[in-house]
Amino acid sequence: MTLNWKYIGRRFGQMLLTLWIIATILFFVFRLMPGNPLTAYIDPNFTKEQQEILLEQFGLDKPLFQQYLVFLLNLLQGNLGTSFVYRDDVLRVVARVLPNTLYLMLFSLIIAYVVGVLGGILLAWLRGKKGETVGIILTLFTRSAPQFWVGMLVLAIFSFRLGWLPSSGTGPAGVTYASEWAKFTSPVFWKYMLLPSLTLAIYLLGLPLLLMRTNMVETMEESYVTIARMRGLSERRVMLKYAARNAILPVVTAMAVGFGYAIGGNVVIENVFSWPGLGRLLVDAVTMSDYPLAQGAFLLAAAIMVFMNFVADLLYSVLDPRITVEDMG
Amino acid sequence: MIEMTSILEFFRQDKFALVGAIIYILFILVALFAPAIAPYDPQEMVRVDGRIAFNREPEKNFKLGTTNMGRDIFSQLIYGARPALTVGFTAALFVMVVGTVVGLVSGYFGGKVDSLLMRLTDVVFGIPFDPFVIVLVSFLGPSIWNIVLAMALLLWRDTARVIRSQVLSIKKRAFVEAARVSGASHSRIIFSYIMPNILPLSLLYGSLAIGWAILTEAAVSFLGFGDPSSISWGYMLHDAYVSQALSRGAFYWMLPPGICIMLLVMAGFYISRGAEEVLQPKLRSM
Amino acid sequence: MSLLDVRDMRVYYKTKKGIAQAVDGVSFSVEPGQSLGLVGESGCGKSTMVNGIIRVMAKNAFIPSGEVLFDGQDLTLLPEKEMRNVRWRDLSLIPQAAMDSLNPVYPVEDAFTEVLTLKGNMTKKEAHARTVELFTMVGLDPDRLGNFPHEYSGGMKQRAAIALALALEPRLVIADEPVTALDVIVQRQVLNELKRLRSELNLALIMITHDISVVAETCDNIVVMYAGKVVEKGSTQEVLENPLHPYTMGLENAFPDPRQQDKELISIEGSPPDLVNPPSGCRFAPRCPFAMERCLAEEPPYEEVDEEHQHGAACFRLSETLKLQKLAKEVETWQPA
Amino acid sequence: MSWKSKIASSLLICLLFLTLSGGVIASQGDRVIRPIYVITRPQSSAPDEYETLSYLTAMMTELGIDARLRVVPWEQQSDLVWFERDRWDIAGWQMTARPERLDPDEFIYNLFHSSTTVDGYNFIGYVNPKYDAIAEAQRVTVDPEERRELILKAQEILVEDAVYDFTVHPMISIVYNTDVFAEDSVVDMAGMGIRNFWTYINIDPIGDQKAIILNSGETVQAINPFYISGTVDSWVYELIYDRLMRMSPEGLPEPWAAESVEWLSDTEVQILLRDGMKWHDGEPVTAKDVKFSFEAPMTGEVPMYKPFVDVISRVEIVDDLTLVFHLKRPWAAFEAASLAKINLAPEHIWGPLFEDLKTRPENAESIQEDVPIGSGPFKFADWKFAEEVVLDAYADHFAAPKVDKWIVRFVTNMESTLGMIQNGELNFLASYSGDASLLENLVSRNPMLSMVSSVDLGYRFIALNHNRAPFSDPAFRKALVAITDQEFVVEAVWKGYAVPANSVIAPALEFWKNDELKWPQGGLEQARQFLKEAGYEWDNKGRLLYPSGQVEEHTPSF
Amino acid sequence: MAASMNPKGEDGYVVELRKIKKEYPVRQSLFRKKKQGQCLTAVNGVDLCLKEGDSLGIAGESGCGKSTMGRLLLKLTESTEGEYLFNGEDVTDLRSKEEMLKFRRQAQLVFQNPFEALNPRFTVQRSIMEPLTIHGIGSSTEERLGFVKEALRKVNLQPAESFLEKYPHQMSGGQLQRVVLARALVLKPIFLVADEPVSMLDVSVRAGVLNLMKEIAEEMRLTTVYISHDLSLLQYLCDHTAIMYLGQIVEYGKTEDILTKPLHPYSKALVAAIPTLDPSKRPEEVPLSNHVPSPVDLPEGCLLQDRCPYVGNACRGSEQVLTDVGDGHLVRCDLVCANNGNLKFEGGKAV
Repeated sequence: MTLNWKYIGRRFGQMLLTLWIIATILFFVFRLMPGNPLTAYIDPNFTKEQQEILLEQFGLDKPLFQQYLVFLLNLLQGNLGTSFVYRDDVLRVVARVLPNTLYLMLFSLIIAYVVGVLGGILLAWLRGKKGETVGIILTLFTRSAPQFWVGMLVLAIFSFRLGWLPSSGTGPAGVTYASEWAKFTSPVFWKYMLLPSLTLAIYLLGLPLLLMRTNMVETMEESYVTIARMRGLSERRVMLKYAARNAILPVVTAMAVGFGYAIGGNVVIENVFSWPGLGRLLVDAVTMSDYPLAQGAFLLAAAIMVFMNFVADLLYSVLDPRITVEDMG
Repeated sequence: MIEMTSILEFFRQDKFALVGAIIYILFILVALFAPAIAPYDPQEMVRVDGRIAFNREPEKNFKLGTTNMGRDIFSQLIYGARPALTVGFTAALFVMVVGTVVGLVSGYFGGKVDSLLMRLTDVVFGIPFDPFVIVLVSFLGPSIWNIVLAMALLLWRDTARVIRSQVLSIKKRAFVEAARVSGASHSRIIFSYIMPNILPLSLLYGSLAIGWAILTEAAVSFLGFGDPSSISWGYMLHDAYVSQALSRGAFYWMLPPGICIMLLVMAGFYISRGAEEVLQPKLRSM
Repeated sequence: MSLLDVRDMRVYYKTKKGIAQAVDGVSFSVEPGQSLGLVGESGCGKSTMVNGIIRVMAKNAFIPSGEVLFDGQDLTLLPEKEMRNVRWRDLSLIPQAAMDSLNPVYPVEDAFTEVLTLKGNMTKKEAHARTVELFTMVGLDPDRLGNFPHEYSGGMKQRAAIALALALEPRLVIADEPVTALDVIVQRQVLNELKRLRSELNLALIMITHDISVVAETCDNIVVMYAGKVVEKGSTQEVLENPLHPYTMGLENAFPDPRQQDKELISIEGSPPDLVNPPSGCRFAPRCPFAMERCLAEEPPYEEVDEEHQHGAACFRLSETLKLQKLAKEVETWQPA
Repeated sequence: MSWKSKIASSLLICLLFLTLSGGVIASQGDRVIRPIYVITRPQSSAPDEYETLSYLTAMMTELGIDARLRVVPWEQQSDLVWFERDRWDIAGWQMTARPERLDPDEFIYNLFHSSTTVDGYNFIGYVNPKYDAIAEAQRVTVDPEERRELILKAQEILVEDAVYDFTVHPMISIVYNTDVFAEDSVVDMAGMGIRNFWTYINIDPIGDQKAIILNSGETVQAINPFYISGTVDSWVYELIYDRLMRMSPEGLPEPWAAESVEWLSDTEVQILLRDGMKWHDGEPVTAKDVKFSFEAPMTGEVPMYKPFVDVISRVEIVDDLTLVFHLKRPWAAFEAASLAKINLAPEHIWGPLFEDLKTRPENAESIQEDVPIGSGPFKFADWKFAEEVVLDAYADHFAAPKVDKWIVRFVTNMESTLGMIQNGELNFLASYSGDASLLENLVSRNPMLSMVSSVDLGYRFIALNHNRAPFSDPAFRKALVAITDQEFVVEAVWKGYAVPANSVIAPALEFWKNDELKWPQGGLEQARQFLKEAGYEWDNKGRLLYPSGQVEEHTPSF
Repeated sequence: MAASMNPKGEDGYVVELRKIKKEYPVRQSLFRKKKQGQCLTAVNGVDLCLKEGDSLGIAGESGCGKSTMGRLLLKLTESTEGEYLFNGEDVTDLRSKEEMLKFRRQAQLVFQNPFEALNPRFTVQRSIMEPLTIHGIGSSTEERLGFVKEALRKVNLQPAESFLEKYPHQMSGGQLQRVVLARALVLKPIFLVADEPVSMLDVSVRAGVLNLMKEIAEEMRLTTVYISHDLSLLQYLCDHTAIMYLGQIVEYGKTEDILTKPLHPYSKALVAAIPTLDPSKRPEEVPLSNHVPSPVDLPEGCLLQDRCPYVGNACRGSEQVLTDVGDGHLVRCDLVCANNGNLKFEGGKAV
């Protein structure tokens, strides 16, 4: 048994192709946006020449196709262009907020998936009892409530009424973390992250929970589970090692894909909690017509999504020895 | 295609689905008869004794109070069912139709068509949804139709994948093979043999999409990209947020639209949950 | 004392339509070292009964009455915790779906290690040695211990299942359709293996199958079930050569035999009764060509006619056996009226 | 594979055209006035504008005009208004307060002089030679009293012509924590509220907390003395960088880094620098630095500041602390718009940077120092992207602040800010666009909070496009002004936290403000009167018609 | 030279396969075994000829390619190589819809699993009428209904009217299989393939279906192919039987001959393994080892070489050829041919 590099290679190639197509669509979508991209930045007092200098500076004076080629070439070199607003390299701007988004995502996903998987097992175990119905209703509540709405209520209660947790940002005013690592390991940072990530986790919780429950109910019907029981193994062992271990496979995939989803989907949470992350940056960039930045942030989110899809595929075949490549579509 | 009796049977058997259906029906009725139920025009700044009634708390004339611009919240809530249902149902329809067609064609014909469509699905899977909606809406202008469009362009992806794998398995089933042996044409096989069997599944995804659409509309509205010309619940929440209903303690403004969204989204989940049990007869026997 | 003595066992299911009497008053016993074939068509309740004996049942199944005496101890009364100790140590199972009986995400050895360490109190090292021994015993290559179940062929999985059933040297093994899903050549090999091991280890075996030829080749005794009831039992040879119950006769007629080329295949028309509302008399009566009015109204009791072979049946026309046997060979007899 | 993207993009283009062309129904060539599109930003970004214009739309409908409210994002709105000056009809707009706008020149000249109709601030296309003459005259009239007469006259003409449909001057309401700061240590600057430079250096911490923590809804984009970026950015660089003069709390330019500013003639100004000033890195501030700071924008590498130094012909260094500015022509607003506007930047840092820029396509705006060095009362400490900017007090400054730190936090959630000022996460609520009555309520509930409301220098108005009939007709414009019920807007939209506006000059600028303006009011009745007098009629369906002889020449546009 | 089953190149066959081969691409996996071919050979150069009224049984273990054979015969899957003549016409590559419809009308299938073979949403009437509608047989619904009832009567589902409105889930396995048969017969085909027609049915009802099929095939002079892993069933149904192993026919002859005196070592083992009610009559067992080669990695020479107790060096080198050992009995084993069909195994050694 060796790793099938040919397959991984092909899959990787597909990933790049997908990214390229997304980049292309993005490029044209942003170029076709109504409105002069420089409106917000060209002071009306500028002379025609000054405006032209600016256009030239951003490479907007060239024909569209040529711009596209330049864009692709730059992309290959990891150059996403210059932000109109920040007058800075897009990648650098994005890199400043990306860790925050990743922390938030990661933390809330972990909470959501740990609680979700355990909850799913519990509900499957309670199948047919009252507790199951109550559990499902509660879960569906968390999944149906608009995120920002929950966020606002959570803020109002925990931050402003009870004053337990801070309401915005990644740290108290004027406090600087010495390094990204220092930030990550600081309890203060975690205190700031708790509210937004819990809000996000509440929303994310539903999917793994319900998925896990359904899978559990299904795998509990599998003969190897019944037979494990016949072997006189304890109920806990049967539930965890047999039913849950198999039922968790699609949940793990869902998590990898969910991570990709969440990276783009956290715009709302980041805005409610004034969290300096990718989603907020993207919304700001769109509102301010900073299309190189919007494009860059979008592309990065897409790249993470595509990559996580790729990881999900690989992960699945690692976790489930039965799976073949064709099964993964 | 699906017998009326079996639908009734389905709702009779699954209490969740029944509750879901009742919620849907209630909201549809509310939407249809909104002008009859709502005491005021939702856009009207209501005057009391010649003065605009701002920020009224719930009282006899204003069952849920008024907004900071003196609009009747109850009336807005009633009218809000319209865009919510419109967005929900049209988006779900698109998601269902596009997803089902792509999945069906891809799974049934296989080969190059399949790989092409699946690559396309990969591409669509690579596009982050919320940002895409925001870009599209800021690009095409804030309108519920553009939100629907964004959903139609992206959200068929899950449906397509699931339908495809379902078609792949149905395609291999003996009765489809039997139809081929009988000489049935592709269209006959698709419409008489495969479609009826995947339709419940696409309906399931459709009902999930209703929830998605409503939540998306709300989120986009919240971020300020919403359609101000139609008073949806998402818009109401946004309005409440911008107008600081929370700081004002106006829970009568902040809560009802959120609860309505939750109920409607949940109704979709309820129905799909019921459908899930029906689609997996293995579970039903227990 | 019998090793296993099942007395008037009943297992019912709660269904939407009502209560299905899947196993309804079944009695039989197995002596140490003896092999018993439990024969019947799908839905006759044979698997349900096994599940009832080992007490791992579907959630909607229950045992309204009956005794399962294992070594004199009534398993139906045992608390779940003690029952868990009985499972596999004293009484193990070669499952019907051996193909799917192993956890797909763990290597095959894992199931052995688990059983041997948890139920057999062995160390990991001992467990491994024992597993290798078991593998060799059933004719599997110990090199493949680390493979995943899906990498095994059907025959290999079945052998592994047998090895696993024997791991703790139980006194009774229940084999539920152990060869049904296998190709004939492999089937033959597995049956031979089972036979050999049984005599080597002096195991008691209950073989559950719909295929009487499998029983004919492996079992000392046979129990024929129909619609949740025992219709006939006795030593295998006696039952096959001298069937007492019309159902047994019909079953033999329907079974093709390549060594009897001139034999005409005859089927039993009709289908088994609905177990929620079973017929009030003999459950086979609606399909039985020899049914009398009494058969439809009254339930025939089980009667032993040959004490030596413990051969008996539940039929009102036991006295006419010879006549019936003759008639049963005729195609016309089984034609629907 | 690129066909896919082609299809995707062409699909989007098609959709775009469908959307845009949706509402276009030609109605040219008859007397019925075309459907008028009223453009506003979304409620989320500008709730007041949205509400005001939706009100106006309703009133116009009453008047027999087919008015339609169109909500567009800010970029599209500004793009349309600025770059397609013959395509729109009515748009909501606003002018915001900036210290340099304390001098009337920018509003009087830039907004309405005919020379700025093409690509300047006069996007409404107002052309009136009589007005042009006055606007030009006030620029070169250095004598304040004389200039005042001109400004008053200019305001009168603007009212007569109903150039804008003014709505209100909003109130700036700012809350601060009196447990942290001494109550009388904030400075209410004319037209700017207490959120201003003077407050920051004067505010007196009396508790344990020595930092002023304020909020902003926007993030800081750049900290660069040669780049005018976002609003919050200007708060930051106003503090880091000194200027020769600053607008005083009363709204007049007064010497700041300059010890004295002396007009040698109408075109010569002599500056004497304060002695002993130091950059944040310890280097002394010299006349050379000042000369550099004013000459850099002339090079073209600093496009945004160029207009403010255009009038300077040369800067002459007399000695280390003395310079003379030679102007090309007299400019009444020179002190406010140039001396109080240009940031002083150290030549020893920026000189080499500018040398470097000569060889690169970028300009000075793209430079971001890791630690910006200025000479102002605060020095740069930290910038957490999209989260906060921290400045430390510069103790060596001649006007050293009383607080230790100045911290601006970027809080997107406005609702949150109210909670934050209560729970102490903020101690100075600098930026609040919501309902001011809530602030009042907040303050009344929290004894440690105090609120100061002041009338804004800036104003809100409804821009009417003079390039297109019927808005080219002053009578028509007056009718619109008449139906814009300012009291209603103040009450309903602003909840009382605004005052009606009738001029580009805010009431706060008592010296320049014309108090005797007769602003048309009177509602629908008066509006109909105006229209009838000008020859407009109504058809039997109640639709407004142009005066006879005039037909619709424009297509509805958006 | 490979023995063809139509050595004289005669005409007049209903079905004629020439060197039919079917390969499937190999599924890829993230982890792969070191040695692996690119494709799986399911059917490996099969020749087959059937005249009107012929009935052939194809037997073999699972994975031997017998089901693929059935699918190839019905053109449910396309062959990779080889030719297929149906009624003298080349149907290897049917392009036009009309030709395909014509073929479909004449070649029909009885499925393994009757519970699956009927559309669960169709009534019996609709299921059987469907082929008539597709082929435009009968001018009116009444006329078609007549055909449907006729077909039901033919498969002994009587009274036909009582079954018309039933759904599959309301019927028993035996009844369903009859409906499936009726559906196949309603088109009056000339060629019928039955893939494990009774394996899903209860033993007690199998005989009925088998007898019915046999009767009908004789009555309608159908050319039939029965596919089964159970040789004992084939003896009731087929004149001739072909034993398949790893995609090849290893032995072909009269069913009786094959059951009583199988020649090929594999056939011997297969026949010997058939369970019987009377174990004392069991023939001598042939101990095949378990080393079944992977169909993606077939050995050169005889495909049974790794399992066969008689294997010699010659078997490993050269490809075995299907050879007539007299009386139309074909065997693919050089050893058997060389020893005139006498191969014996005693005490662990081939004699």
